[in-house]
Amino acid sequence: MSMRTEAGRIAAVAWKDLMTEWRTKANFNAVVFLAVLTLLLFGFALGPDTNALRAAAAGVIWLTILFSGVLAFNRSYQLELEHGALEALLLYPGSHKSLYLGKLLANLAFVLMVELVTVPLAAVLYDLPLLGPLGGLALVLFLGTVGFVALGTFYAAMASRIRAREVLLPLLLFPMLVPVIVAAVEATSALLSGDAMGDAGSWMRLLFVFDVVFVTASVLAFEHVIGE
Amino acid sequence: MTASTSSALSQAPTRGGGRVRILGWLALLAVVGGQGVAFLISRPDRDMGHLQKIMYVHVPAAWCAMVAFLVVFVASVLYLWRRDERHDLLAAAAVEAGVVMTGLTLLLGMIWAKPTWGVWWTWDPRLTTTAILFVIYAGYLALRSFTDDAERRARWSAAVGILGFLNVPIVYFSVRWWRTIHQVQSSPATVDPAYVLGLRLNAVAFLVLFVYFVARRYESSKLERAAETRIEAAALTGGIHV
Amino acid sequence: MRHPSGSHSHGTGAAGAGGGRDDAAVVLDGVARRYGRRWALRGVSLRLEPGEVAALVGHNGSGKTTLLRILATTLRPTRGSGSVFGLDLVRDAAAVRGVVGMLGHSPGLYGDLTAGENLVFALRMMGRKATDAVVADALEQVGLAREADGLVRTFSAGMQRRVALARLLLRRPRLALLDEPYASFDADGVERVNAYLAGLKAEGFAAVVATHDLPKASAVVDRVWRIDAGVLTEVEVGAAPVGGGRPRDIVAANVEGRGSG
Amino acid sequence: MSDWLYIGLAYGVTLIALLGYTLYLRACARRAEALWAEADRREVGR
Repeated sequence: MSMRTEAGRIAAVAWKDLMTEWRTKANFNAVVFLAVLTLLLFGFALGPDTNALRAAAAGVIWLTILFSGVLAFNRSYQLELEHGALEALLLYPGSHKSLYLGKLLANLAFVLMVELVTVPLAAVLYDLPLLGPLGGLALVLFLGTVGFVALGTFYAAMASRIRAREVLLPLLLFPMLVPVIVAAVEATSALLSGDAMGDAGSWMRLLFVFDVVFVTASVLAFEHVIGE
Repeated sequence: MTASTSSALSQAPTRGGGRVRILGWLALLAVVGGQGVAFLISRPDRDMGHLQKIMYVHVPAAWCAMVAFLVVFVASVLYLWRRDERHDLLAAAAVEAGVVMTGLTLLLGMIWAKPTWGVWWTWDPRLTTTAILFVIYAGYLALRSFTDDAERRARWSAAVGILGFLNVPIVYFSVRWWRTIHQVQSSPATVDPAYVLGLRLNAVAFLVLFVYFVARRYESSKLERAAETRIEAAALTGGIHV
Repeated sequence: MRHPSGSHSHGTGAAGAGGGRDDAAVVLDGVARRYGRRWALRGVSLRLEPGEVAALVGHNGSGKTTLLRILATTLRPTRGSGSVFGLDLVRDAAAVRGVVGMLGHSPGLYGDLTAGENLVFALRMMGRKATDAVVADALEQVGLAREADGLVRTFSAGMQRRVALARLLLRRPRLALLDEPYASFDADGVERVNAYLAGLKAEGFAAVVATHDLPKASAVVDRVWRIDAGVLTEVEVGAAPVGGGRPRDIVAANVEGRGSG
Repeated sequence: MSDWLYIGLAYGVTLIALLGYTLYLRACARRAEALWAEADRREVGR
């Protein structure tokens, strides 16, 4: 199969997942609602003191992304399992890598859309100076989300097909995400407080390394995980 | 009388019981001896006092865990490459031993931290990395327990074993950088020759113990799989073949 | 050796399909498959020539679908080996996928896409250009020309299977695997399935049809494999008489050693 | 003085962990042996 057909197959999978998501919308709305709720609950838990809230904001934002985003991954495979679609999907000629990359793109778009709602809302609730470091923040959000979604899409391919899927996915996924959480939270919080020390850059480099390592590893290992 | 089967496990496994048993006694001897010697030759440390003795278990266990996860990585790659079930069983045996060793490392770390710093837990990079590895590989074992089909279980756990190991350096460096920003205490380094000798001695002893753990687990799961394969063969019968 | 399988040594695994290294459409050699501790297939050996359609007959849970999935490479045999048009089911699985197509028991469609979109997706996954004309033509062939823009979720079971059949038509596999193709089809649907199978035979392709409903298939079937509790119990060869009778020329009806496990 | 308490605790934990895992290994070996014996029985029964 040529690179071009594979690119077409990747696009087809991503298009199919997003189209389904767009038609139903209910899932997206529920996930956004959960994210909003989480932001509010953290606000109550951390008290009304604006300074305390602002100090914790970076961590709260990323945990909110993690907790709401993780709901998208199993669902992405649920779609394939419902009407025996996975079987048809696995029967198409060509590499199974395209299935992973297509789902990765669709999940990435999904989680980024969720962030588009939650991050501005967090800025309002926690009084964050979002507009100043906007470019840097967008880059951190993107890099962190790529790593998160890459591993989420990979582990959900296994977790969605066994009995304890709701528990097992976070159990496998969250420990692996420690570097993403640490780096993304540190970079975000540095940017929000003006990045006087210039730390954000090195954290972004770490995120980048993480993304490269795990997108590559997942692509290579996916064939062994999705097939029978 | 059975039909020959495709699995390499179908032959009666060499009951490596004798050799493994010797290894077991050797491990016991090595660990007891190593601890005894280290206990006797160690002088109270300038910073740690007698608490330093905890290090003779804590540090070798941590090293062993690293060796264990390296073995898991290599065996997992070999499995996906060759699809030989024995590599999967080896990886699983090494994960179990590794989880025991990381668990032990964590407990001893806490027991050491309490009298030293007055808290059970500090975010020391090595200790924190150990904790994360403990959870990652506990997840590996959980995944195995939820998957019935032996072949699928082997493929899936190989993938998890490989990705988990790739994460070790990334986790370590991220926690270390994170820590330097937030100024957390770290374990003091000692270069007292007696202390170093004690550590080395016990590292070797724990390595023997680790090999014993893995060998014993590997032998029993190999026997178990071989028995399952025979029972499978007994269930396969009848019908016509054209 | 209890199996009359001649030169086929039982389960030599990597050695390939024993003596079946030829251009047979399907060769299975001692294929068995286990789910957890339950054996769905317990050692099946059989052979299908190009230009032939085989009916796979048996009760629910006898292993029909498992056998089809193994031929489709979506399941690996726990034991035994097999090949499709000379391609090994395990070693050449990717190549086998280029040769086989399946009409599954469930349609394998996406409910929130339209019939047309499902076919467009299928074409793009096959690496082919998805033009409106191609899609419209495929839907026309299964009698759904006017339903192209309907969401598959809103279709009846029979309509969904027609869309799946249209996808199979687009696929043009050398080995078609059909799981209960007559279920939820009306007389017109049955006719379309049989017309498709007759067309396959004319081209020298092959098909395996798992069905409860042998009379409906009898017009196109060349051999019947009867399967029970995961083993092959009866093989009937010969052109089926038109009109729903049983195929003539029963060459083997040797049932042995069942149910000792 | 309380240092020795913690050292004792540490050795106790070590003993329990290593001994516990060894016992678990023994249980695994027993289970495998039992399964092997069952395979023997089934083949004789055929």
